[in-house]
Order: sequence, then structure tokens, then C-alpha cells
Amino acid sequence: MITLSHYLILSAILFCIGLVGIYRRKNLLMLLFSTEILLNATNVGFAAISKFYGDLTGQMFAFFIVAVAASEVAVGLGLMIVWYKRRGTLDIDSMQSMHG
Amino acid sequence: MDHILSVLVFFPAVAALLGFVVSKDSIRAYGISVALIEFLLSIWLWMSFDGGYPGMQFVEMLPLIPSFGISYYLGVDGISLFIVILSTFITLIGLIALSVKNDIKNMIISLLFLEMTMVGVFVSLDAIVFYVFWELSLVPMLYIIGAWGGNLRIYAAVKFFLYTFAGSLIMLVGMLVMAYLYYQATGVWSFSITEWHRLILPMNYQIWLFVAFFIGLAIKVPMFPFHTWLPYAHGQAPTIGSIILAAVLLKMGTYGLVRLPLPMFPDASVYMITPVAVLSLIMIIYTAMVAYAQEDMKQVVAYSSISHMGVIVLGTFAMNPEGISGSVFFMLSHGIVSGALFMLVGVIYDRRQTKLMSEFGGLAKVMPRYATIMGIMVMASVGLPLTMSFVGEFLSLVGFYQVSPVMTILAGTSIILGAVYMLSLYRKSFFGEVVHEKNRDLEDLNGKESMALWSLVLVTVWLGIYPKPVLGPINNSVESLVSFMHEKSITDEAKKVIKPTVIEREAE
Amino acid sequence: MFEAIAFYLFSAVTISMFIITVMSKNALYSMSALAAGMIMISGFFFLLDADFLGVVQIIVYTGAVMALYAFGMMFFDATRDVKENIRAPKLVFLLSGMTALLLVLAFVAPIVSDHIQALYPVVDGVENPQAVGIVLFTKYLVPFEVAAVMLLVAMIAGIILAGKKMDESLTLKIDGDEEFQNKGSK
Amino acid sequence: MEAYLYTALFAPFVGSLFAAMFSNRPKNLVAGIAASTLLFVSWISSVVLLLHVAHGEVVHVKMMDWIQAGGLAIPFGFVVDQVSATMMFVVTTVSTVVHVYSIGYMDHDKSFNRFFAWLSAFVFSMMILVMSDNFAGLFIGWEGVGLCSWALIGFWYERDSASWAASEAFIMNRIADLGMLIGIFLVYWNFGSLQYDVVFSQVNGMESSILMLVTAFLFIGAMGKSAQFPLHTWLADAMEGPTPVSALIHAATMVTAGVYLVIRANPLYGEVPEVSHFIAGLGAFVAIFAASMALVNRDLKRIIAYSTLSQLGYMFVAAGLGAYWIALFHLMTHAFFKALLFLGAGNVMHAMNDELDIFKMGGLAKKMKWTMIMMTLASLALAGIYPFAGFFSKDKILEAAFATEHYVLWTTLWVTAGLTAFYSFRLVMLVFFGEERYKIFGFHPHEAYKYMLWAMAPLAVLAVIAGFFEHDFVHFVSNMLPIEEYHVSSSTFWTLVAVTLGIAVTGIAVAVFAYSRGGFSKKLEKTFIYKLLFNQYYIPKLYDDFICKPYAEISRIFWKDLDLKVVDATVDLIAGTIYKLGMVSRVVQSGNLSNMLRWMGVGLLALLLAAILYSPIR
Repeated sequence: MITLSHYLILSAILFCIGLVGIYRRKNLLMLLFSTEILLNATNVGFAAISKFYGDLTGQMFAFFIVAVAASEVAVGLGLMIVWYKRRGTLDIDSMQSMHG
Repeated sequence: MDHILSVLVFFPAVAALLGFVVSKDSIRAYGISVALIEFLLSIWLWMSFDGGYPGMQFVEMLPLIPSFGISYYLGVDGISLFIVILSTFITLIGLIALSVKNDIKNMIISLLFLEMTMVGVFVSLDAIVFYVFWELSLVPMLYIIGAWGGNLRIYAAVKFFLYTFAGSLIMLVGMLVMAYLYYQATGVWSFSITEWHRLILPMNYQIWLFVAFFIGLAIKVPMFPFHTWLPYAHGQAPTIGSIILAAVLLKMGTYGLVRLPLPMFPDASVYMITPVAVLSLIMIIYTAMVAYAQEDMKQVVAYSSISHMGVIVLGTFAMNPEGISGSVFFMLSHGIVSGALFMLVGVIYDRRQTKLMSEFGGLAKVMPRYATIMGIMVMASVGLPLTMSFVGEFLSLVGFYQVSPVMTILAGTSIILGAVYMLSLYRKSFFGEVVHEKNRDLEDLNGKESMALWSLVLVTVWLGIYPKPVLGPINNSVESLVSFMHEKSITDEAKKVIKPTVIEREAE
Repeated sequence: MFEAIAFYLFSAVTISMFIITVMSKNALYSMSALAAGMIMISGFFFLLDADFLGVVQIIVYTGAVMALYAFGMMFFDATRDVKENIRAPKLVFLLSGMTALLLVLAFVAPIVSDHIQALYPVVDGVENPQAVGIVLFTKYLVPFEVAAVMLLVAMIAGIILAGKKMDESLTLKIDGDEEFQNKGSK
Repeated sequence: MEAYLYTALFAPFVGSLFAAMFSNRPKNLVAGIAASTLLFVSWISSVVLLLHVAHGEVVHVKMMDWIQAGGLAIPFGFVVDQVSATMMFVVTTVSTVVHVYSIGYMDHDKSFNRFFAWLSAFVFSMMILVMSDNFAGLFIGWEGVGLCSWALIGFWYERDSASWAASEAFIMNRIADLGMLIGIFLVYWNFGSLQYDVVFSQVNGMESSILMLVTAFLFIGAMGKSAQFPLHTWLADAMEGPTPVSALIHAATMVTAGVYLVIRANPLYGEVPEVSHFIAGLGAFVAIFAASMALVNRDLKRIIAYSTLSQLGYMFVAAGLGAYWIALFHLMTHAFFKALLFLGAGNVMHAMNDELDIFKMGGLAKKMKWTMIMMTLASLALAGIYPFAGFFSKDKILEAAFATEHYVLWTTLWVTAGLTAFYSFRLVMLVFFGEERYKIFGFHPHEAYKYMLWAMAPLAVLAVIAGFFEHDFVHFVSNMLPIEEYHVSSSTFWTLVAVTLGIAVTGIAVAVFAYSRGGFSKKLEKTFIYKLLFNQYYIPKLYDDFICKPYAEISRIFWKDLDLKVVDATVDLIAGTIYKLGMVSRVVQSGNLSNMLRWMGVGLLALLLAAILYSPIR
């Protein structure tokens, strides 16, 4: 029997894979990919809770997350392209203009 | 009119907003007329005030956040009424004598905003509204010091802001705890100060809350050792800034003492009399001595005003009607007198661009009218009878004598030390021969300065000779406050120390 | 039984796909793996009776987002590996591992998981898309509209950012930028 | 009678305001004349009131309320009884004379109008002081005369010494005023009122310790105003002011306010013999102490000032011995002859272009006959020679001291009487007789204006005849003050008179004899005692070295070292520490996204840990 815990653990594992990507990669594009993984991991969790609680609110959250993810991709990619055109690289170590 | 207090609070603010569209040439007349209307409104408030009724009048109540008991709650009693009038009066006088040349439009707008916050602090009866006005008052002042000040103005402005802000945050914590305790006791949230007054707390809570409130207020007063921001602020602020700061903003601290901790925590207040009095004594004597050592006229006045604030605090903690009425009255007289002194220093600064006493000497010969008014105000500051200060100082000390004779004697040295530094100031700058060539043909007071200063002199002398119209309502409210505190107190010691009037006055 | 098999199968595939996404040096591989993972995720949604969400997942992610990435990548030199100076990789795994451990602990530990129980069994009879529609257009109408506006804004922003005059910076107009640019391109 | 009371009180005030209107204008004779006329009006009213109260009636009015707070209710109330009527008479008489005199004396001064404004204001304050019916009103006048004294001592403010003396006088008086204030507080909290009648009616039921404190603190106030040791230094320095001021304020009226206070509060002082004895002892000490300093001083006005001090000592002895009416009587006679003496000194100063050193004068009698005559009269009165006014009052004091068996006091006062006679005639001899030393210094003395001399005439008359009114005076004040008849046998009485007169005559004789032959040898000036006396027992130097300078130094330390370097530095240190922490921790803000993400991870971990460890659901 697959319980809620199964889904939540899966969600946690996926989330941590995303985290690894975020911590590890220096390529801006990969960071965006990892972000997608994170969002999807939470979506799984939301959907699971929605099902096991019989409440649609979880799914609603998932929908909005999908919407946010879509906008994020659009804006993020746009910004990345601008950046790439100007600097010719996507290495995040090259972005340090906020150094305090 | 039911909403006169709201009008009083927000009229200057609205006028300030409109001031942005007034042309630069007519802004001065605009500012003065707004301040005049505001002043007349406050006088009207006084006229329609029922001096015989000790409680809150002209109460306005509008729930803002009902679930937390926060409401827009205004009202005045005898204690706050006259400080409101003082604020509007000083603003008017300050605007009349305003000598700032550059960027006068922004200055006047700032002053009108400041007026709103000052009046707001003194009429609000809801802790949150009080706190909001209290903090808002920092902003225009910060701007006035920072934009029109002397060389160190940024340092002084930031110091002023951060110091008082830090203090008031501590007070805010106290307020939140108080509201929570009120909730625990009654099951209802309320930030109304008059409701808080009715809450009787156990002693240990009282002491902690008292300390929280006291620190916040003490920094504003400013009590020793939290006073060091004041000389910088005064030293750097333009004349008008110093006038308002000394005359009204400092009064927020002492007014707060009378309004908040005393009736809320009578037992803790009695318990803390000795430490507070010791601080006040240090403040009185120490700053008086420091004032004597100053080389700059304005610093002398600044330190002298700290020293006198010590007497005010002492009078407040006398816990009897004489002392508290005296201290409230002394707030008013200190406002008038120190405001006038700062204005006088500003007059000479405008002419010579220096405030060092060594640069002057023999001014009495060159500027006789100026010297006359300065003489009157110096004597008022020293506390000569038939000036306003005497009434306040006398009553404060009379009141505190009942608490501790020895401390009163020590505090009384303020009349000696005050004479020492004030006369030395007067002697160095006004007596003697004219030494500096530049001083030979200084222009005496001009029309607007004379007008502003003479009206201050008039008030000083009038209320020194006949303080009854002001002292009467103050005394009524204070007497009811003291008997309320007496009723409310839970410890025997507090019952003993807090003495409502026992001597029956002849029927009038 | 079928559910368990499907779950484990999908889990295994999703996890491995995402690991490939995160670890691969080649951006194209990563993207492909990500797309595959996304589809697998939609499988979970179907398993969880969230049919509509599953469909959306496939359409939006695999259809729109991935296509967007694919187009986006045309701007970059996708074949060239970005030289990644990965510092302290052990720390990364330690951090992520610890986080995972804690999360799993939180969900598995009986004392905690006891509280996360299905209190309300799923009600049968109403089709999922229908139910979603009802909720979305009643209770969540305002957020839904806001989300719509947000998407619109994002779209416009994307077009403007990636659109014409791409040599000119719209966001980072720094003085002496030339030098900076040269340094970056080395 | 109320109308007379208000006229007497407010006429000087009106005169003051009138003169003040012209204060910044050039000299205007009208200001002086108007002020003098108004004072004359005040004098007439005072005389009417004096005659009125002579019948035993008391005029008591309440003008309006002043302060009302809590249980404290202070009205502006005025009372004219025998004591205050006497004082009013003395004050208005002397001040009218001084006003008229000043019109001549200040003739050439630029600030003529300002002078009259302050002088009349002084009279007004003094009237409040003596007429008030409560302690607070007394204090108003008390401070008011202090203020006017400050302004008049520092009248020639260009002179540094004058402004210094003015400040000194004000501050010294303030020290005493603090004592007085405390006394007033004590009265309020113990008697519940500040009205004289209320307070005095409760004296019997009071604990003696409280009465002692009250009287002691009030006397501290009196010590300052009447320049008793150790607060005496200001009086000699106050001679920097114009001479009419010295005559009015620092001889006749203001300095006697302390004596007035003790007389006024006699129901209190009568109950506490300890304090009264102290007062008498201090008075006797000051009498001889001041007289000794007068012996060697070379400054015309200072000599007279020290004699004032000495005579105040006499008055306090009388008051301390319970002989309040004698104190008041001596106060009155002293006011007349001392004012006369000062005004004469003013004439001399005018003649000598404000030169004050009596060794630069001499032989002025030829040029200034009338001044000489009047000053000699005044000096005779001061020395206590029959039949001049001083004889009667001073003799009474000695008699009282003897009769109450205070022989030490008596001896002290007796010796002082001799010293007084000596220094008075030393002054007269050096100024008016002997060699005409002024010629060396190129002075051209001349007699004062006629009307100035005429103005002095009433004082001269009073200085001669006032003593004969002794019995009327006793009768007059008997309602108010305890009159004790001293029962000494008539032989003792006459012996006392003879002994006292004897030492006075001896003093005069020594002075006349010694100075008509050119004075004492210069060797005396080398002795220690001479230096000690000449430097006023080094007390001003002592005050300067041990109070003023340390005070200035401590103030400077408080400011520079404590306020700036400790209190403010602590505040700045706290702010600086926070600022430095920020500077240190800003390195964390490297701007590197990767690093920041890792920090975020650490934060996430920490939060998760906290969530699990402190889970509220457990």
C-alpha cells in the first residue's frame, strides 16, 4: 500500500536532488533546470496531500506553482539571454557586482 | 465642534501638503497664517475647555483595528491641553522669527509636519497612535537638522534619530507587553491608555514595564546618562530646530512620564523614586557644571535646558499634586524660556555666524534691545519670581521636599548653579567693552524678531504673575490623577508616598 | 498492487532522470533528462487522481517550458561545456544529504508521521477536472486572474528582454561597461 | 487706606516703567524727575499709612491669587502693620532722597534713564518685600531686590570689575536664597500655609526641632542678603556700583532685609533660643570682624561698606537677643546716617573724578564745606556720640547685651564701638583735613550741586534727631514686637553709657590726633596683622582659590573628560561596535550566487533541525 509518506519521501528526495543541482552547478542554465526540479518536487507533495486529505486546495497550489514556474522560465530565460549577449558566459562566478 | 482635536492634528499636515504647490515667495506668509490659524484653534480649544472637569474632554474614538483594540482615540485634559497650546504657540513664534534663507519652502513644510506630530503625541490616548506620532516626530526633525544644520549635521542628525529611536523601541516592547497583559487580565485587546490606567498589575510586572517605559521616555527627556545626543543636536540644528526641540520635543518625554508610567505603575514608580531622583540630581548638578564650562553660547543654553529638565522629572516623581502640577507647569515655562533663549542665540548667530562667547563682549552697548530681552530671559531661566519658571520650579521643589528634604536641597542648587552659568554667559557676551571690531555696528533686533521675542516675554511675565488660568486646570487634572494613583496602588509604601491633597481649600 | 508497481517504477525513473539532469555536463543531455523527468512526474499526478494537473504538467512543462528552453538554448553555444569551477563538492552533498535525511526523518518518524494521516477519504463520483474547475472559478477566482495577469506580464517581459536591441543592456547599464565586458569574455 | 497702600506700593513701579521706556534713549531729565516725584508720592502714602497704623490698626489686603496647586495657596497679599510701616517709611524716605540726589549725581551719565528705571524698580521690590503678608511674597521681593542690585552694581557694565561684582553679589545671594527656599518649604509642609498670621498662630504647638530647622534655614537666607559671614564678600565688592546705589541698596535698605526677616518672624525666633544665640554670636563676630577690616582699608566706599557690615552685626545681635524693636530701631537710624555718609562720599567722588583712595585726598574741607559738615555729622552718629541718632540705638543694643548677661557679646560690641569711632574719623580726617594731597594728582575738586546738598539735608536732620523718637517708637511697635524692659540699676546704666561713650570718644580722639599729624608710621604696613586686615583676612582669595577656580576646573573636567570622553564615548562606542560588526560581516555578502545559495542551504538545514527538535506537535 502506498501511503502519503511514500509520496512525501519521494518529494523530499526529488527536492534534494534539486538542491544538489542548485548548490553544485555554476551554469546559470543548470540552475534554472534545478529550480524546475524543486518546483516539481513540491508539486508532487501538494498533489499527494490533496489526495490523501481529500481537499483540492493542494492541487490549486500546484496549479499556481505551475503558473509561477512558467512565468519564471519566461523571464529567467530572457534575462539569461541578455546576460549571455553581454558577457558571453553563463558562469555565475562572473556575476559579483553585488559584492558588499 | 466634535472633531476639533482631529482638526488640530491634521490641519497642519494638510496645509503642509498644500504647501508644496504654494509659490516660494508667498510660502512664508502661508506658513505663518497656517500656524496662526492652528494657534487660534488651540486657543479656542482652551476657551471651550471646561477647567473644572478633571477628566478627558473632546474625546474622539474611531476603531482602527478592532480585533487588537487599536483605535484612533484622542482627548485632552488639563495636563495635555497647555502643552498642545505650547506646541502651536512655539511653532507660530518660530515661524515668525524664522531666519533660514535657503530652501525655505521645505523648511516650512517640515515645520508644519512637525507640528502635526507634536500635537498628535499630546492628544492621543491610544498607545499605538501615540507611538506613531512619537516616531513620526523624529522624521521632520531629522530632516531639519540634517539639511539646515552646521558642519557636523549628519552625525548629529543620525545620532539624534538612532538614539531616540532605540529608546522608543524599548518603549514599544513595553507597550506590547502591556497590551498582552491587559488581554490576559480581561480577555480583550486594548491599546487605550485610559484603559491601561485601570489595570492593576503585580509588583514585579510593574517594575519591568516601568523600566521599559522609563528608558524610552528618559532618552527623550533626556536623562543623564542618555543626554549626550542633545548637545550635538542643538549644536548643529538651525535656530528653529533648536527652538522646537527644546521647547516641545523634550516635553514629550516628561509628558509621557506623567501620562504613562505614573498612573499605570504607581507602585513601581514609588519604588523607583530614589534611583530616578538620583539620576535627576546628577542631571541637575552635573549638567549645570558642564554648562558653565562651555565656550559656545548655544551649548550653555542646551546644557541648561537639560539641567532644568532634571527639576521637571524630580517634580513629577514628587507624587503629590504640588510637585506634579509644578512639573507640568515647569514644562510649559521651560518651553517658553528655553525656546526664547535659543531664539536669542540664533539672533546673534545670524549676524555674526558664530556662537562663541569669546567673540562677543559689550553687546549690551551695541544691541540694547537685544540685551534687555536676553536679560529678562536669563533671569527667567534662573527662576526669578514673577517669571513663569519660578512658579514651576518652586512647586516642583516644594512637592519633592515632601519625598526627600536632602535631595531637594541638592536639587535646589540648580538655582545657584543656574545663576552661575547664566550670569557668566551674560557677563561674557553682554558686559564689558566691545572688543571685536565686527561687533561695533551690529544691527539690533529687527521687527519680526522683536515681535516674536516680546510675545514670549509677555507670556513669561504674565504667567509668572497670574498663573491661575493655566495652573488651575492643570491642578484639577493632576489632583484627580494623584488620588487615582493613590486608590490604585497596592503596596503600603505607595499608599503612604502618594499623597492626594489633604488640606481642604476654601470654597471658591 | 498496480499502484505500488507504478509508484516505484515512476519513482526510479524520475529520480534517475533528475540525477542525470543535475550531474550531466552537457546542457542538452540535461534538458532531455529534465523533460523525461517531467513526464514521469505527471504519472504521479495520474496516480493521485489529479488528472487535470497531470495533463497540465505535460502540456505546460513538457510542451511549453521545455520548448522554451530548447529555443532559448539556441542562443547559447550549447555544445560548448561551461567550465564549472565546482568548489567543495563534498559540502554540497553533505548539505543536500543532511537536508534529505532530515526531511525523510520528519516524514517517516512515527511520532511525526502519525500526525500526517488521511483524515478525509477521497470522495468518489465527481470527475477531477470538473471539481478543479468549480474550485478554481469560485474560491480561487481572484488568484487565478492574478496568475493570468502574471503570466501576461512574464510573457511581455520575456519578449522585451530577449527581443530586439539585444546588444543594448536594459538592466545593467554600468559605466565603463566595455572593460567589464572584455574581462568577462576572456 | 487700601488706596494709600497700593499707591505706596505701585508708584515706584510706575516710575520704573516710565523711566524704562526711555532706557535706550539719550538722557531725559523727565525720567529722573518723574521717578522722583512718584517716589515722593509713595513716601506721602507711606507716611499716611504710618500715622494710620500708629493707632494700632493694621491694613491687610489681598490683591489676587498667585499660585494655587494642591494644598498650596499663595495670594498676593499685603499687610501694613507697625513693622512694615516703619520699614516703608525708612525705604521711601531714603529712596526719595537718593532719587533726587541721583538726578545730580548721574547728570553726566549716558544711561541716566536706565539708572532711574532700575532704582525705582528696586524700591518697588523692596516695598513688596516689606509689605507682603506671606513668605512667598517676601521671597518675590527678596529676589527682586537681588535682581535690581545685580543690575545696579553692574550698572557700568563696561568695567569688568563691576560686572564681576554684580555676578558675585547675585550668586552669593542665591546661595542664601536656597536656604530661604528650604525654609519656606519647611514652613509649608509643617504649617500648611505660608501666610504669616496662620504660621505664627501655630507656633506654640510645633515641635522645637522643626522650629529650629525653619528658623535656621530662614536665617541662612538672611545671612546672604545681609552679607553676614561667610557670605559677606559681595558687599564690599558691590561698591563698584554708582554711589547712590550703595547708599540706598547696600547701606540703608536691601542689606537690612535679613534683619527685617528675623524681626518679622520673631514669633518663630522667639521660640528657639539656640538659633537666636547663634544669630547674636554671629552678629557680634561680624561686627568686630568687619570693623577690623575697615581700620586699614584705603578705599573710601569700602570703608563705609565695612562699617555697614559691622552695623548689621549689631542689628543681628539685638535681634538674636530677642530685642527685636531695638534691632528695628537701629535699622532705622542706621539707614539715615549711613545713607547720608554714602551720599557724602558720592560728593567727594564727584569732586575727585571718581578717585576712591583716601590717601590721595585730604584738605577737602575748604572746597566742600557742606559735604564735610554732613559727613562729620553722619560719622558722629555712626560712632554713637550723644545726641546723634546712632547713640540711642547702639547704646540700647549694648545695654541689652549687658542686661541679658552676655558679657562676651557686650565686650565685643564695646571694642567694636571704639573701632567704629576710630575708622570713621580716620576717614573724615584723611578726606577733609590735613595736607592737600590731591593737588599732586592734579584733581580740581568742587562742591556738589546745591540741590544735591538740599536733598541730603533731610537725612542729616534725621541722623541728628531720630534718636529722640525712641520712646514714641517703642510705643509704636509695642503691638507687634515684644518689648522687654531691661532692669539694670541706674548706676550700672549710667556707667555703661559712660563707658561706651568713653571708648567712642577715645576712638575719635586717637584718629583725629594721629591723622592730623600725618598718620601712623609706614612700618605698620609691614606687619602681618596689617596685611591680614588689608587683604580682608584673605577670604576673597580663599574663595577664589578653593571655590571658584576648582569649580571652573571641575566643570571643565566634567565637560571635556567625563561628558565627552566617557558618557558620550560610551554611546559612540556602542554605535561604533555595531558599525564595525557590520564592516566585518559584510564580507559574507560576496555577491557570489553560489556561495549565497550554499548559505541558504545552511539556513534551511538549521530551520529544519529546529523544526524537528522543537516541533510544537509533540
